[in-house]
Amino acid sequence: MADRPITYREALSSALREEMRRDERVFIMGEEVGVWGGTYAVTRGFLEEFGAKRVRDTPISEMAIVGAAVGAAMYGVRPIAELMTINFAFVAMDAIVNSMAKVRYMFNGQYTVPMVIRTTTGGGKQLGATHSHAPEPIFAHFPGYYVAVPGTAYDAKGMLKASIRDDNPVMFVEHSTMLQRRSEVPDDEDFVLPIGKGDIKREGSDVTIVTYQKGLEYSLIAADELAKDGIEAEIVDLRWLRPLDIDIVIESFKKTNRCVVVEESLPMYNVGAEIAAQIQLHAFDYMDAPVQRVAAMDIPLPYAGKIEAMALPSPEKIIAAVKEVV
Amino acid sequence: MADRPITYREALSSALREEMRRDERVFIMGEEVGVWGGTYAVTRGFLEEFGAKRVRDTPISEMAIVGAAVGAAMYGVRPIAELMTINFAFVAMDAIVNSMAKVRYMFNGQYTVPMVIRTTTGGGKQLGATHSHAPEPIFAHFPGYYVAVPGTAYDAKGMLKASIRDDNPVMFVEHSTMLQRRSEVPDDEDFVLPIGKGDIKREGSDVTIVTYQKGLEYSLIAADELAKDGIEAEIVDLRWLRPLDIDIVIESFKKTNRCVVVEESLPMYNVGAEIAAQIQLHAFDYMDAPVQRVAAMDIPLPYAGKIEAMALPSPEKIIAAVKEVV
Amino acid sequence: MAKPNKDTLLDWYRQMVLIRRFEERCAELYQQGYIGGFLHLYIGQEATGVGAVNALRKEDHVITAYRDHGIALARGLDVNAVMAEMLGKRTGTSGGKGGSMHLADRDLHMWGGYGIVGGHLPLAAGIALAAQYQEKDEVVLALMGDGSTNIGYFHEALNLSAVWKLPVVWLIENNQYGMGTAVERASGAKELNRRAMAYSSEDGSGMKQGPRIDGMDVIAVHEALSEAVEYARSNGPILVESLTYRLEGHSMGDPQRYRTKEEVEGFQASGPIGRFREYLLENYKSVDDAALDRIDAAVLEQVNEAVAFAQASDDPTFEDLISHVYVD
Amino acid sequence: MAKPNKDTLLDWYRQMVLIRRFEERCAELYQQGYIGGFLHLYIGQEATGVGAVNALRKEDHVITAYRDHGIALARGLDVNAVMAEMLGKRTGTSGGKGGSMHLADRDLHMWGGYGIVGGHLPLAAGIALAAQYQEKDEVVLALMGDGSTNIGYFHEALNLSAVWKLPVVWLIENNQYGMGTAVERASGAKELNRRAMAYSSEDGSGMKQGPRIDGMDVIAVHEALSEAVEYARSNGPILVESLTYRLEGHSMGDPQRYRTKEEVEGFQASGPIGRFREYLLENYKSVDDAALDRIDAAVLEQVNEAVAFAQASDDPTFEDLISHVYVD
Ligand SMILES: Cc1ncc(C[n+]2csc(CCOP(=O)(O)OP(=O)(O)O)c2C)c(N)n1
Ligand SMILES: Cc1ncc(C[n+]2csc(CCOP(=O)(O)OP(=O)(O)O)c2C)c(N)n1
Ligand SMILES: [Mg+2]
Ligand SMILES: [Mg+2]
Repeated sequence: MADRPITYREALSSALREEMRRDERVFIMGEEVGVWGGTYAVTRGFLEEFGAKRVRDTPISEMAIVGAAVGAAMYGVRPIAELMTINFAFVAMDAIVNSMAKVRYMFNGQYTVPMVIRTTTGGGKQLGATHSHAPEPIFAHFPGYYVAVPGTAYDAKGMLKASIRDDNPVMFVEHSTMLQRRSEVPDDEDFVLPIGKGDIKREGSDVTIVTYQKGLEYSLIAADELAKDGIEAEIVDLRWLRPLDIDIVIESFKKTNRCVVVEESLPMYNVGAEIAAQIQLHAFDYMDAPVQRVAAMDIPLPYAGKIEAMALPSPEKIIAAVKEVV
Repeated sequence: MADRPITYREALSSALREEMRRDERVFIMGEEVGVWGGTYAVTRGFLEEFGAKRVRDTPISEMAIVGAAVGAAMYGVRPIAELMTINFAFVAMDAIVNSMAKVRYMFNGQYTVPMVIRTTTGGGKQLGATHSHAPEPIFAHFPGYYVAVPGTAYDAKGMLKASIRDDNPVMFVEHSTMLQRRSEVPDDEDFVLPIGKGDIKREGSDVTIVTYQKGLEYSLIAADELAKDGIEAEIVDLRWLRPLDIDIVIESFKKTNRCVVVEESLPMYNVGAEIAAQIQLHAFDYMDAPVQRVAAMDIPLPYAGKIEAMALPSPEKIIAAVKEVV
Repeated sequence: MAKPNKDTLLDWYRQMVLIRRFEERCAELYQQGYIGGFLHLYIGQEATGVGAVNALRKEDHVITAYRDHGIALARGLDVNAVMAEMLGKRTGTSGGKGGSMHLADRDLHMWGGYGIVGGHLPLAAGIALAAQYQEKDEVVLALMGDGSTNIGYFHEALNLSAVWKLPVVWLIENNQYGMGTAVERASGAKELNRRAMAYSSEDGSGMKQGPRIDGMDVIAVHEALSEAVEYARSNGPILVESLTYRLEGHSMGDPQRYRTKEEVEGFQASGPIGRFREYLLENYKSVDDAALDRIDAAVLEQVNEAVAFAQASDDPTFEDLISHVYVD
Repeated sequence: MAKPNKDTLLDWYRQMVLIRRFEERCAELYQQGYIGGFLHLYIGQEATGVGAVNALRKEDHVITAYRDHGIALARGLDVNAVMAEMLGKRTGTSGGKGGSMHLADRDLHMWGGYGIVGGHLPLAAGIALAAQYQEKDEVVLALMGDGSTNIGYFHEALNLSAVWKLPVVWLIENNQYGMGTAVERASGAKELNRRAMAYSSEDGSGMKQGPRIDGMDVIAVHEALSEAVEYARSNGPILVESLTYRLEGHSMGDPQRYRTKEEVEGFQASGPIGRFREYLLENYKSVDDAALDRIDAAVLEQVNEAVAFAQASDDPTFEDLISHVYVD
């Protein structure tokens, strides 16, 4: 079937719509998913098509949104619970790490929890300290569910469909500044991507940039700049923080012998730490330089746009980090 | 003044008692801190000595316990908020990372939040999946407060007093299986330890073991075993996960050129990752082997004691990891 | 609702004695080191659990907190498997991975005990939602302690159930303490069924405020819960408060500084089992001490067998340790 | 409580107009790209904010959510500094680091706007606790939206205030929607002051259920809140619900699919400022259109000055970016 260029938003919408048409057990619940059409307009028109039974507006009750989705999933339906942004996942943290993640294990496999938490991440929009988190690594710390971080329309669609179809819980983290990004997506209702597989977004031989989402966007820009200086970066898009596709990272690293990890989250106990630790463990003899990390600064994000930008990763910071290692 | 061997529990109790006597603004609030005397008997006798105004039993309302402590601290008193165990910190996660951590920054320093969250961590007590977390790394991910992880009575006392006296919020994480451990502690009401300083708990030249709390206990046992094989381990007790004393780690590593990080938390996006990443960055030329990590297995903990033990770090696992690097 | 007949009542008696004997043995096994972790006894609350669970249909659902032995046994979970779970054995209801706090049986629609206070309440709402979504005529009985009514989970779950008219009976087992904290020291409302008013409107829509019932009287509990269950089936959520008492400590090793011996003894005297025994002897000519003693003896036998079964069972293996984190 | 005199009423009028003009300018500045992030306008709710905040003593406290411009201005925060904060300037109330959602002034006991729904409610309890602890005779006014009454924070904070008898006036600004969700689609109780019953007992102890008031009438709000504030000062917590209406979208760029134009226009007609203006003209001979127009003009001038001040101010620096994460 033909590919079609669509936006990241359309990718999400069409993934949801197709899966809801395919499987009656799939439904959506969350704040403003229905009448409003989704804070980011991803579910616009859904209430009209699927009705209030399957597109359920909720009170502002994140603990209950996640917890009720867990209970519903245990009893045979397939909820997609929306947390408006990942900043509001903290109030639901216990429901995520203690209920969603553990009911299967704790009861020795008696229950299956086929649910998805959809949420959006990302700073850089002048929303201030409490609304600018990109805390994916701390959610990926816990076993019992998967963590998806798609960075293109193609990935968003294939990964969301895979997440909905999978019988494990998935925390599906979208990026709020990438909704208008466009890419070619197969026009195929059974287009699903494998869970836990990263992707090479650019081939190169001089350095491996390991990244996802906003970092991917910036890394692609940086790579074009670097190419002008004759530095060819290979960009590994992790796509999932759990399961983590460390093989694709190591394979690329064995070719380039150099690595920069780029992410939007805070600089400690993060993705860069995990990747660097695994590279030095699994590819020690291939290391020509230490792995460098580019992340947000170790501060809350401020409102004022000019200084907020200083705290976040940028193509310039990536280029500087790459120049440290090559 | 003379040193006196006391238990970790006595260290905590006496630190609290001394600081409450010293400063009227200091008070305790939390579940079962008063009439019960503290779930771990740390505040036994406090209600009698200080009265119900300063030793405040609360409802089971962790979000409010932390949030109210933040508000109270902003208005000039110095609450010590107790979360019975760190497993219950998840329900208070938002109050920790969005309120406690950020009110100072967000309002440009108008407010100061001199509070301590006391809590206990640790698995291995057959409490099952939801009650056996050791998630310190995810709390240390966020700036705006400190994270203390004392592993001896001496440290517990000096660090808790420092935390209470400091004007920044501190998440003070005690270890529930170490309450009976004894060490010499100065009999001095002004004994405080510096915030953010690690400590060498054993000198050695062959390998650096970086660890804290339960990992410290096991590492000391492992080191004695290793010494029998002629391997002298230097043990760096981090004591704080934030600020992280990376200097003491790097200094030791430059001497031993080998490192194992030992912790009780989950194996990904954890302390071992951060330490390994920083070592390869700051001491690349000193690395004779990759940094190894010992942590819990990547699963929730089960109830059954026999299999629970398999999932946790042990002296044997530490010895095996050390033997990988030397 | 038809009055329960004698055989039914005798079966409730059996269940209550089973719970009591089962837990007494558990306490011993804990002291002997066979049971680890936390052990929260239900002793004193048997009338509430048995009366409430027996008000459900087979296809209805039950979910509770960590003080779950009584609920599991009343729901008919296999006594051997429950005991094996207590001992952390492969043959346990959760293969030894759950332990005392996490007893569940999917087939019997016993959705588990849960350790995080209030954490199971939104799950209860979710199960009810799934039932409603799948157009099943089923009710969820969600039990909780008095202390758990103060956590955010309670509020969000109950409110959601009111907004969505979910078929849930919220049953507060008010045993007067959350650990060492008496109800009135933790709750702005002393009467906990008042909480329902926060989720209903002046016009009567929303959560129904159910009664405060004598939770030491199994028949009264059964009657009230039968009504509540049928109310929920037709109309949506209802909140009931059962006044009961925990005769043992919160869990093993509770120094119980928060109450007097006299207070405990007062409740022991009017314990739910003795009271029900007397009721049976007084009201049924065909029931005599010997008949009830026979039930007691059979139960004791069953518990002994369960212990033997559990002790003879295998420990879980490394394979078990790593399985069921994910669906394969 | 003495009836407010004419000058006081005129000052309230001035505050209400100030809020309106200030926000109208903010909306423009947002469209022009000078203000970023979220911008939640208070337009339509001025009577509630002005009536309530003016019921406080100077030493009392106020705290609210992200819809905080009206509260900050009513509390007397420097208009220049507030506008500078909107524009993210160094001279802003939070040095540009807080923005629209996080207006605060420690000296004026305005403890801030907060972005996480319900997150500020336990802080309010904590400020009241600190006041009580320090034996200060002060009250905390904690404002919140209707939508925020459904989150766990609300429950835990209000219950705690009842248990500890904290001097808090909990004021729900029921503007009928939480984003696009009408109250009755999110809450089991349509009358939100019913929530108080969950934190009080049959004997009347615990949280006091305050009235539902006409939040479009500044005098009615002031009267009810004055009573509530004095109640809280002497007795402990009270919950009041103010019925009001948000005339603009939830924040900038709200497509407003959830309500009709007619509904909005209905409320616009009876807007709080026009209504108060009419009241003043009718009831005070010495107040005429010209007098009120002069106030309007002075306010407009002040807002223009504030914009000029803000635009002339410096951006924060890298030093600002990294300062105040910790106490040095
Ligand atoms: C969120 C959370 N906070 C604290 C605890 C510790 N804890 C376990 S049981 C309990 C008391 C609960 O009391 P109640 O709800 O009355 O139930 P009961 O034990 O009386 O059956 C507490 C505080 C917990 N498990 N979870
Ligand atoms: C915990 C949390 N969940 C969701 C949001 C997103 N959000 C911001 S405002 C809002 C609606 C709040 O409505 P209400 O309390 O009625 O206040 P209003 O906006 O009407 O003043 C929502 C859902 C948030 N900020 N915090
Ligand atoms: Mg109780
Ligand atoms: Mg509202």
